[in-house]
Amino acid sequence: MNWTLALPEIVLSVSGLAILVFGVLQRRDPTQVCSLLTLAAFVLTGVLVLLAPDGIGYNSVFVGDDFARYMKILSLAGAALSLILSMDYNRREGIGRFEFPVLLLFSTVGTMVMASSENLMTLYIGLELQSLAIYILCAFDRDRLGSAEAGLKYFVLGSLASGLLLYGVSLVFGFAGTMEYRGLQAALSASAEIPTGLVIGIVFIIVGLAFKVSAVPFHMWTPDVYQGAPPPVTSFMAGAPKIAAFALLLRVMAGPFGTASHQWQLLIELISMASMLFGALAAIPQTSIKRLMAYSSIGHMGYALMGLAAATPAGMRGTLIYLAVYLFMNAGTFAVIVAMRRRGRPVERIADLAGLGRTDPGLALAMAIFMFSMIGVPPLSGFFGKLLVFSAALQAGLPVLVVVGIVSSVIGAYYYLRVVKVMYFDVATAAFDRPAASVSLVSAGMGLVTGLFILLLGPVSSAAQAAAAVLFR
Amino acid sequence: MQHFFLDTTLGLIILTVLEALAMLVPLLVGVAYLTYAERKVLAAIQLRKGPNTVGPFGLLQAFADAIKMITKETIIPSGANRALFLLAPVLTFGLAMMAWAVIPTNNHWAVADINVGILYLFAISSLGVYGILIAGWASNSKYAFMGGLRSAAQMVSYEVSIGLVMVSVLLAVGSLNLNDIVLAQRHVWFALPMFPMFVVFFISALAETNRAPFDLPEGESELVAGFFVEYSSLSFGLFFLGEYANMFLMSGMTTILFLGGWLPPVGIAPFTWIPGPIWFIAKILFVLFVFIWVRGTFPRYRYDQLMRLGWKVFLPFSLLWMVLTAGFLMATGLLPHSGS
Amino acid sequence: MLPGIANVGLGPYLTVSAALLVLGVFGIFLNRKNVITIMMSIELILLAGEINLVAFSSALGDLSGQVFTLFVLTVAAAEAAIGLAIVTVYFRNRGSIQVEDVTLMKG
Amino acid sequence: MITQIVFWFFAVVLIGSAVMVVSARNPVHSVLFLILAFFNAAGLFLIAGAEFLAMILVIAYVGAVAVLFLFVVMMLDVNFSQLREGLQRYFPVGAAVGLVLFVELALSASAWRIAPNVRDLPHARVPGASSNTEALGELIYTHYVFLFQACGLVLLVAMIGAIVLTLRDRPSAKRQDVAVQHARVPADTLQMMTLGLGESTTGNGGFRRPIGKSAEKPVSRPALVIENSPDREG
Repeated sequence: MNWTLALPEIVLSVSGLAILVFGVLQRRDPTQVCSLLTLAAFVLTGVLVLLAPDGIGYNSVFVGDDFARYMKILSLAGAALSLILSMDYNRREGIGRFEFPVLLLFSTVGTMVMASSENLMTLYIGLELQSLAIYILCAFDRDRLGSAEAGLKYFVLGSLASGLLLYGVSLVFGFAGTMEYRGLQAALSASAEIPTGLVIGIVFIIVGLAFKVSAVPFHMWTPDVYQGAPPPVTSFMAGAPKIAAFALLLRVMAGPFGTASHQWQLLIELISMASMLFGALAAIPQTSIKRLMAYSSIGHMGYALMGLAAATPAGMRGTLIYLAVYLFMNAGTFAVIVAMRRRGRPVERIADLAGLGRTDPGLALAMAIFMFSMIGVPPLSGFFGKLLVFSAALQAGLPVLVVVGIVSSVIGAYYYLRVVKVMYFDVATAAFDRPAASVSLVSAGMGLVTGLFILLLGPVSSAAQAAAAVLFR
Repeated sequence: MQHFFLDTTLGLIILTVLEALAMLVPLLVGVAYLTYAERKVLAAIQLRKGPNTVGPFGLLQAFADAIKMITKETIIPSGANRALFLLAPVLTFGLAMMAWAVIPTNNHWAVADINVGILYLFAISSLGVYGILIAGWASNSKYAFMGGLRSAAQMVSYEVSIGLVMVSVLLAVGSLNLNDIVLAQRHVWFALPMFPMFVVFFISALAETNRAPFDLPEGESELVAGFFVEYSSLSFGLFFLGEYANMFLMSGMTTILFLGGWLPPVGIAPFTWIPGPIWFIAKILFVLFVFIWVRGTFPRYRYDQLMRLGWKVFLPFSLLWMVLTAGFLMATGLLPHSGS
Repeated sequence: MLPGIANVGLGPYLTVSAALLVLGVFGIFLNRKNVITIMMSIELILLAGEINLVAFSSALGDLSGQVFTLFVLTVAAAEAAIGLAIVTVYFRNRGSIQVEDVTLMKG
Repeated sequence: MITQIVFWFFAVVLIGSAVMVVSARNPVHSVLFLILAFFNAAGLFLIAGAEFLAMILVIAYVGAVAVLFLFVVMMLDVNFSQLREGLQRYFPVGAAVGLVLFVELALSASAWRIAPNVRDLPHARVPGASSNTEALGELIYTHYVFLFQACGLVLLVAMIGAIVLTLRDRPSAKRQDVAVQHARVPADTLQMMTLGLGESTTGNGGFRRPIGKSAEKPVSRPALVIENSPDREG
C-alpha cells in the first residue's frame, strides 16, 4: 500500500493535533502562536502536496494526481489567507481562541481529502469533516446572535444537504454495485440503459454538492450565513470549501458519471443559468457589503458551473482557472471588509465605504481592482476566467448559456460599479481604523495578483490544463 | 418430545419462554432477597441487627415490604406527564430483565447465545439511562429533574470507560460471544492479568448503577430522593426492583468478564465437582457483597469529583491500558484470531 | 444474498427507507416551529441512507456498504453533537428555538 | 415466513414512529419516538445480517446521541404550548410532493437488479466462515484505514466544537485542586491561641490572615482551636 500518497493530509492532521495539544498546555493565551504554527503547517503541506506522488492508494479510496494537486494548493491558499485575516479580526473582536486555527486546519484537511477522493465514501467523509468544522466556525462568535444564527442556519441546511447526498450515494452504490469511481465508470459504460435508481442517486448527489457551492436553487442559506458569520470565516467559506465541492463535482461528473453526461448536463446548465441571473439581480438592492458578496458568490458559482456544463476538457480547464481567479479576488475583497472598522467596531454597509478613495487610497484602489475584476474588465483576472468559460461553452454548443452569462455580467456591473462610485465620489465620512499590517498585506497582495494576473496566466493555465486532462483520462 | 421443542416453530417459542422463565424467576427472588441481604449486611457493619421480626431471621421481610408497597395508593403528581411517568419504572425494570437473555450460566446455557452478546449487554445497559431521565422529567418536579439529569450524565460518562474496559477484554478473547469470553478464562481469570481494568470496571459499575459512593442522583440530603422522589406504590417498587436487578446484572457482567463466569477457580478435582451454575451464582453473590460492603464503608462523592474521576482519570487510563493490551498481545503473538 | 434479506427481498427495505427519507424532508420543510425537531428529521434522513446501504450491502454481498454505514453512524453522531451545541448557543442568545425566530437577517 | 412477519412489524413501527417524530406536539415525545425508530431500524439491520451495526446503532444512537437530544430538549426551557401551529398551512402541498417523491423512489426500488458486470468489480465480499463483526473489523483496519482515521478526525472536530461553543469558564466557580488539598498541613490553616476565661481573640491581637507557617508558636495548653480554611471541602 502506497501510504505516502496521503502524506500531505497526514502531516497536516498530525500538526493539527500537535497544535491543539500545544494550545491546551499553554498558560498564556496561545492564539497568535497557534495561528502562526498553523500557517507554517499550511506552507509545509503545500510543499508536500507539490512533491506528492501520483497514484491510487488505500484500497482505491484515495487518489493523487494533477487535479487533486491543483485543488489542494488552491484550498490551502484560501485557508491560509483566511487565517491571516482572522488573526487580527479575532483579536479585535475578543473571540481569539486557539481552537479557531485548529478547526480551520481540520476543515482544510477535509477539503484536501475531498479533492483526492476516488470513492464515494471518501467524498462523504471529506465533505463532512470540512462542513462540520465550518458549522462551528460560523457560530464561533458565540455571544453574538448573528453568528449563532448563521451557524444554526448553515448547520440545518448543510446537514440536510449531506443527508440527501448520502441517500444519493447509497442509491448509486446499490444500483451500480460499487462506490469506487473507476468501478462506477466501468459499470456505467457497460450497461446500455442506466437504471432509474442510479439517475435519482446522481441527482441527489448533484443536489448535495450544489448546496455546498451555493448554486441556485440551493442558495437560500448563503446571504444570511455570509452576513452573520465572522468575516474571516466567510472568506474561508467562500474559498476553500467551494473549491473542494467543485473538485468533487468535476471529478464525479467528468469521471464515473461522464458517460451519463446527457442525463445531468441539462440540470447543470439550468443551475448555472439560474445562479448567474439570480446572483446578479438579487444583489442590486443590497446595502450590506457582506450580503452583496454573498449574492456575488452565487453568481460566480454560476459562471464556474458553466465550464462543467460544457463537459469538455476545455470547459473543465475554464472552471479550474475561474476558481483560482475567484479565490484570490474574494480573499482580497474580504481583506477590505475585515479592514472596515470604525472606532473599534466593525461596519458593513456599503455606504460606510464612502470617501475611501480619499481617506485610504491604497485600500480603495485594491477594492476597485477587485470590483472591476469581478465584472470581468480586461486585463484583470476576472476577465480571463470569464473568457475561458464562455469560449468553452460556445465550443460545446451552449450559446444560450453564454448569452445569459453576458447579460448577467452586465447587470452585475451595476452593483460592482456602485461600490466603486461610493468609494470615490461620495462624501467622505470618518476614516476607518488603521488596519493591521497583515490585513493590508492580504488586500495589497491579492490586488497585485488580480491586477497582474496576465503574468500568472501561463503557469496557472498549464496547471489547470494538466489537471483537467486527468479527469478525462 | 425433543423433536417438538427443537424442530417446530411453536415448540421453539415455548422452549424460549420456558428458558426465560427459568432465568427470571430465580432472578426476581434473588432481587427480593438482595434488599434483605443489603439491610442485614449494612446492619452487621454498623453493629445493628437489621430486619429480624417478620419470619425466621426476618426472612419474610422482603415480602412484607412488597405487600405494603403494592397496597399503597399510586400518586401521580399534577402536571406530570402521565404516560411517561408510568412508563419510566416499567422501562427500568424491563431493561434490567431483558439483559439476562444473553448471560450464560454454564457452558452454552443462555436463553440466546448470540454472536454479539457483549454488545447486546452494553446496548441494554446503555438504555438504562432513559428510565431515569424520563422519570426525572415526567415528574414535573425540580428535585426529580435535577436527580435525573445528574444521574444521566453520570451513567453516560461511566459507560465510556466501561466500553473501553470491555474492548480490552475483547482484545484478549477475540470474540464478542459471552460464552467465548468465559471459555477464554480457562487458564487464568482476566481479573489477574488485567487487575487495573477490573478495578476500573467495578468502580464504573458502581457509578453505572448509581450505588454508593456514587449515589448522588438520589442524594437524600440535597435532592430528597433524586429522580424517583415523586414515585409511590407499585411504580416506586418497580424502580426499586429495577435498581437491584441492575446490580445483579453488573455483578453478572463483572463475573463473566473478569471472574471466569461458571468456571471454577482452579480446574482440579474438588473444585470441578461443583457444577458451573453454582460457581456462577457464588461469584455473583460475592460481587454483590462487595457492592454492599462499599456502601457501608465509603462516604459519598461530590458531583464534580465524580465527573473528574470518570473523564479525567478512568477514560485516559482505560484508553492507555487498551493500547498497552493491544501492543502486548501483538508483540507476544498472543492475539487471538478467531472465536473461542 | 444473505439468508435474512433473501427472505424479505430488497424492495421492502428500499421502500421503508424511501418512506423515511420523505418523512425526514417533510419534517424539515413543513415544521416551521421547532429547530430540534428539524434536527431529528435530519437524523431520519441519515437513517434512511443507512438502511439503504445495509440492504444493498446484503443484497450485493459486498461488505463495503456496511463499512460505510459504520462511518456514517460516526459522522452522524458528530453532527448531532455539533448541532445541539449550536442550538444551545443560539438559545442562550435568543431565548427561544422556534424556527420563525431564526429570521433576524432577511433578504 | 417468520422473518417476513418480523420484518413488517419492525418496518411498520419504524415508519409509525418516524411519523410521530415529525408530528408530535411535544419535542420530548418526538425524541422518544426517535429512539423507538432507531430501535426498530436496528431490528431491520439484524434481519439484513448486519448484527454488529445493529448493536452499534443502539449503543451509539440510542445510548448516546438520543440522550444528548433528550438533554437539550429538556434543559432548554421551551414553551411547548406555543409550538406547532403552522403545520396545517402547507400540509396539502407537502403531502402531495412527498407522495410523488415516495412513489418515484419506491418504483425505482422495485426495478432493482444486480448490475450486469457487478461480479467483475473489486469489492469486499461477505465472508463465509467468520462472523460479521470479524469481517467488518478486518476491512476497517486494513482496506479502509484511511477513512477510519478520517472519521476519527470528524469526531475530534465535533469534540473541539462542542467544547469551544458551550464551555464557559466561570471564574466564580469553585474548583478543586487535589494537589493543593493534599499539600495542606495543619500549620497552614490552624492557629492556636491561648485564651484565658472570658477573653476574646481580639484582645489577643485577633486572627492574622493569611496564616503563615511562622505564625505559630508552640502552645502548651490548647484553649481554642479555630479552623480558618479558605478551601473547605463541601
